Amino acid sequence: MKKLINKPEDVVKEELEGIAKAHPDIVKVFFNPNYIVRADAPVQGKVGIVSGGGSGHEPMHGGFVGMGMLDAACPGEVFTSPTPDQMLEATKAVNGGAGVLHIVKNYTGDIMNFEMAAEMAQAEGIEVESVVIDDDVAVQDSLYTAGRRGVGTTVLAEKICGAAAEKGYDLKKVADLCRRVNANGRSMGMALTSCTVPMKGEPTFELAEDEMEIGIGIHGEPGRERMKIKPASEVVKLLAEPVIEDLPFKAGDEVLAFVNSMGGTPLIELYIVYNELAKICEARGLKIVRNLIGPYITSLEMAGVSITLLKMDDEMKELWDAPVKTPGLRWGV
Amino acid sequence: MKKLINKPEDVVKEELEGIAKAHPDIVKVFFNPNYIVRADAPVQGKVGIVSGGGSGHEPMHGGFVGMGMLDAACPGEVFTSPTPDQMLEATKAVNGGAGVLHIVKNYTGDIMNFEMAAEMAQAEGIEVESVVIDDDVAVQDSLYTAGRRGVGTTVLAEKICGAAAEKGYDLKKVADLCRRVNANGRSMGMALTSCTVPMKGEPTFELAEDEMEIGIGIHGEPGRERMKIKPASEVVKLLAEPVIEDLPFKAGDEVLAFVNSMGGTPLIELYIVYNELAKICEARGLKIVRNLIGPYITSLEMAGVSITLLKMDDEMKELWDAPVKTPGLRWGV
Amino acid sequence: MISKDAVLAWIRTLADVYHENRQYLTELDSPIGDADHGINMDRGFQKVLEKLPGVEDKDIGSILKTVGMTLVSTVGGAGGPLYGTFFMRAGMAIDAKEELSAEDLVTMFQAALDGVIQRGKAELNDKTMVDAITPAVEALREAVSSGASLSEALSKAAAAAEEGMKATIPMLAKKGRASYLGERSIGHQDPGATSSYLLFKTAYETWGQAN
Amino acid sequence: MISKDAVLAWIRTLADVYHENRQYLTELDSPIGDADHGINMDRGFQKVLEKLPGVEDKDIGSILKTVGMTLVSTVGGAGGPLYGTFFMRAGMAIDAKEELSAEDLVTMFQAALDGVIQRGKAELNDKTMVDAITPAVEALREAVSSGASLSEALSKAAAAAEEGMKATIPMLAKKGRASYLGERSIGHQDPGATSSYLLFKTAYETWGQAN
Ligand SMILES: Nc1ncnc2c1ncn2[C@@H]1O[C@H](COP(=O)(O)OP(=O)(O)O)[C@@H](O)[C@H]1O
Ligand SMILES: Nc1ncnc2c1ncn2[C@@H]1O[C@H](COP(=O)(O)OP(=O)(O)O)[C@@H](O)[C@H]1O
Ligand SMILES: [Mg+2]
Ligand SMILES: [Mg+2]
Ligand SMILES: [Mg+2]
Ligand SMILES: [Mg+2]
Repeated sequence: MKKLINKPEDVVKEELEGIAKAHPDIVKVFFNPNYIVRADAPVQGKVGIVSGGGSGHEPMHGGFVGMGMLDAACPGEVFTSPTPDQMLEATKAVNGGAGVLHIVKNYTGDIMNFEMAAEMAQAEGIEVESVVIDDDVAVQDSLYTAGRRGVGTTVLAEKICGAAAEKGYDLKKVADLCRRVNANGRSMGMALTSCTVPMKGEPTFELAEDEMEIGIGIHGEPGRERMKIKPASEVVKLLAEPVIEDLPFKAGDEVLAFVNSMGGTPLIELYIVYNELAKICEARGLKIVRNLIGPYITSLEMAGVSITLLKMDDEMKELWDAPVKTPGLRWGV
Repeated sequence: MKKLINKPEDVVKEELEGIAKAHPDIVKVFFNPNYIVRADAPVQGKVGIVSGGGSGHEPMHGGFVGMGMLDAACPGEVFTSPTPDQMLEATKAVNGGAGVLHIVKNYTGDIMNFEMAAEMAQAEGIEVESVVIDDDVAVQDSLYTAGRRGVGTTVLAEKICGAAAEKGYDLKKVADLCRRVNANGRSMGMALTSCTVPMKGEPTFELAEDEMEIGIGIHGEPGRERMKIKPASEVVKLLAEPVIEDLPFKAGDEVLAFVNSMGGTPLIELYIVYNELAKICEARGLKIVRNLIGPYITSLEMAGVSITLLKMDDEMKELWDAPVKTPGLRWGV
Repeated sequence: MISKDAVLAWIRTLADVYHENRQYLTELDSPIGDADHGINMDRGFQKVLEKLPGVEDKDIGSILKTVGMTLVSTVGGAGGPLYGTFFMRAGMAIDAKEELSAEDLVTMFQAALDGVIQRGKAELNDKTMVDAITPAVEALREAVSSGASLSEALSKAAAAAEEGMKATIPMLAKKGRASYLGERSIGHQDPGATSSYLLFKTAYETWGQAN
Repeated sequence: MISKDAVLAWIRTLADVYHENRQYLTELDSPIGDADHGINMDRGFQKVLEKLPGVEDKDIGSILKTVGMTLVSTVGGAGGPLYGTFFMRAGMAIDAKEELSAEDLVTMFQAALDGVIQRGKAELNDKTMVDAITPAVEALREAVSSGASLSEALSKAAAAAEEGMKATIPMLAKKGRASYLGERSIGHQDPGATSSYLLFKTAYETWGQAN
């Protein structure tokens, strides 16, 4: 294992120390339990937005705390859902009296831990709404299973709902908007290499020099199918088509196109992927009206990409464009 | 070689197509010769700033074109300096009548190609100043050699000088400022893995599973020394101490600390590195007044980091904080 | 009867067992999960070891509830709420007791299982820890009600847990992270079912041998 | 005398030679450079091949200047300006000629070398292409002035270039990318000196054998 870390068991703690030192103007970091809140939390009268999940997906979620996006993030151990006590403390810290939205990615652990936290927060008199993001079309959806994973759409939901809360939307409106974003977003990812969980010290899976894995999750979960590597044009087709057909996205739709690095894939390749994605969207009559290109929801140092399309309406566009000031996403301010 | 590309020889062309499609609001991309200019170029009466270099360092330089930073960037083939015709066209395209600054990283190829371009531009009546960035302390400096490489300080110089030009500084003042930034910036990098040049198809060098290379360049150039991997705290010491001692940075100095990913190292590790760097700076009495953390001057998918410290004065701080709107760096607008 | 000391010994041994099996459980969690189950269980039980001295003189119910709460706040993932609930419900079920009869054990583990099912909503054959815990509790109840010795009853529970664990191999996962894999989850042993088997095995080894 | 066709043949063969040696030159550029010298030279000369038909009926000077300008605008890196200058100066030195004498060759290559030195400011023993070109031009001049046949003179130039190229192995680089390596540049053959050797070797093989 080759990583710029000290002891594997200290990775999350030291990362948080780094964040605390780097961005005191934007966030405050708390330890034991670990959570990150906006420097000016709680914002009185504003709906608070809390998200969280395992670490290893940076900048998500901690890097999205700040004006116009999240009020707090709860980082778990690497790839391990955080615990209810973190979420409870974060929820209390950002409650400005207008209630708190939990944005939860659809993983059994995240769901159960956030559920326990919401119960506890409600017991303390804080109004909590939870929205589950489940946008990964690589996974078969079904009532009888855990359903789809939450991936790229989470970032977009956090930005859009963060702007809505900043604008004064009430809890129910922010939660409904979040569900609408989730209902209109679809993602799929692939890996060229595995990631290595620091505490495990070895790659989660092995891919031969000429293999890739399609439909991968963001925790090194195996994907839909392993196959020989292909040119970017074909890889993008393998990702984009299931995404487009699932919603389905239709000619004339306005979309946000999000090309995400899994951590080890550099920007030069992301632009090549974006170029292919733009061609496919054009051929299908989808109009890309916004985009996001970079490493925003990563899987440690995994090489690979994910593609997310979000069908946008005017409200979402306006909220997407609204000012945001976080360590990981910033504009307009 | 595992990359999300189509044909190796099309990498730069398709990357540029992707950039053109992704950011039409910020940049215009020209082909044959290849260069990227601000969408609103030339800005009349403003000093134009042009940089360039081999591709494979994204977002540098193309990702730094836009309001408050570069007016144009000339991307060469991967790791290969661009050619004078690109630079000449870019220089003409951004000349708003106040002259053009060429920010050149100190590599023989870049120097010679920019020199030829400057001669040609001057022959066409455009006033051109050139500033060479040579901040890499891993390389022994000497009058009799090619001197030091230009690395991380380039990004900082582009931001600061871009803001100065935007504010109306004249050509000589922008160039002097650029020299001052270069004189006050020092960098050093390291690699955990090699990068693979697409056209070569194989890693430039081989590192064993337990080895790292200290003092690496941004083109896969071998470094100062190969050694066993060490904890982040020691690695950061190996980078930061030569950087600090070279200027030298002294107790009480205000610095910008820039922790850069070489492309394959994810943000979680960068924050651990930043945490260590902040400790060292604190122990030495250096005051980190600004920071930049992320993949800004990369070496394809190489895993590793570089550290840059820039001694800042009030003017630099103000210019650093000024609004910038580029695909790769954005705030205040 | 199982003394409070025996309960404490079980928990301490369990911490050792999860520590020893950290890598093994994590490996099981690699092909069909995210390679952390052993790490998570170990982190949680090491924290439990730290917390134990502070509650040793309380009753068994309080001790088990503390174990559960500690797991909830240190394990994370799916394992944290599930095993946390397991021990909290176990503790609530036997309340202020200072020693446990065989019947108490049945009540306790049944309550623990009910908690896991309520929290995780998994059914039998979903390829989860429920597939190991359910047969273990059933075997325990049957053995106890048919008058078997505690040792025999625990031995049967452990054996049933082991069988349940192995039975997860051919299953197609319906819950948890493995379910994302669909058909590709088949052929792998469920890590959570394995940690549950270890829990019953350790109970047998700690309580059964002595009784 | 060397006809214009022979000059064109030299350039075309050179394009083939650089294409064949693309990987080799790139490998040489890996330990002490950035692994692109062969790729760069090949890209440049393939473009030259495309451009040649348009200037074939011009004089030799114009043809060489076109080669130089094409290299400048397609090779990039250090190789582009250096080989670009090499060919532009070569073309300027012999101007509008339609064939070249042995003396013209000396003049031409000397001018090319001067251009390279002026552009790159390298001295002998800096471990660059100058270390191959300089002895080649000297050997050529000496052979020509001592009345050797063109074939013999070119053979000597190629041999001197080869020796100069090999002599770069133990050198410590002072210019170009290899200089960043300091002591670690020792023990590696310079890629630019190698491409320069190939240039003279190809001149001998194209012009020498026939004459
Ligand atoms: N809904 C559920 N009900 C019961 N057990 C579950 C459920 N989901 C997952 N599990 C169990 O949890 C185990 C995985 O635990 P762990 O690796 O700690 O959590 P995570 O999957 O969040 O990484 C699985 O092997 C399975 O036995
Ligand atoms: N200043 C210089 N003068 C003469 N030749 C040089 C100089 N700098 C570099 N070279 C030559 O250029 C070669 C490298 O060319 P190339 O790989 O194309 O460029 P780059 O180093 O920019 O990648 C070196 O092997 C060396 O022979
Ligand atoms: Mg997990
Ligand atoms: Mg080069
Ligand atoms: Mg797991
Ligand atoms: Mg080179």
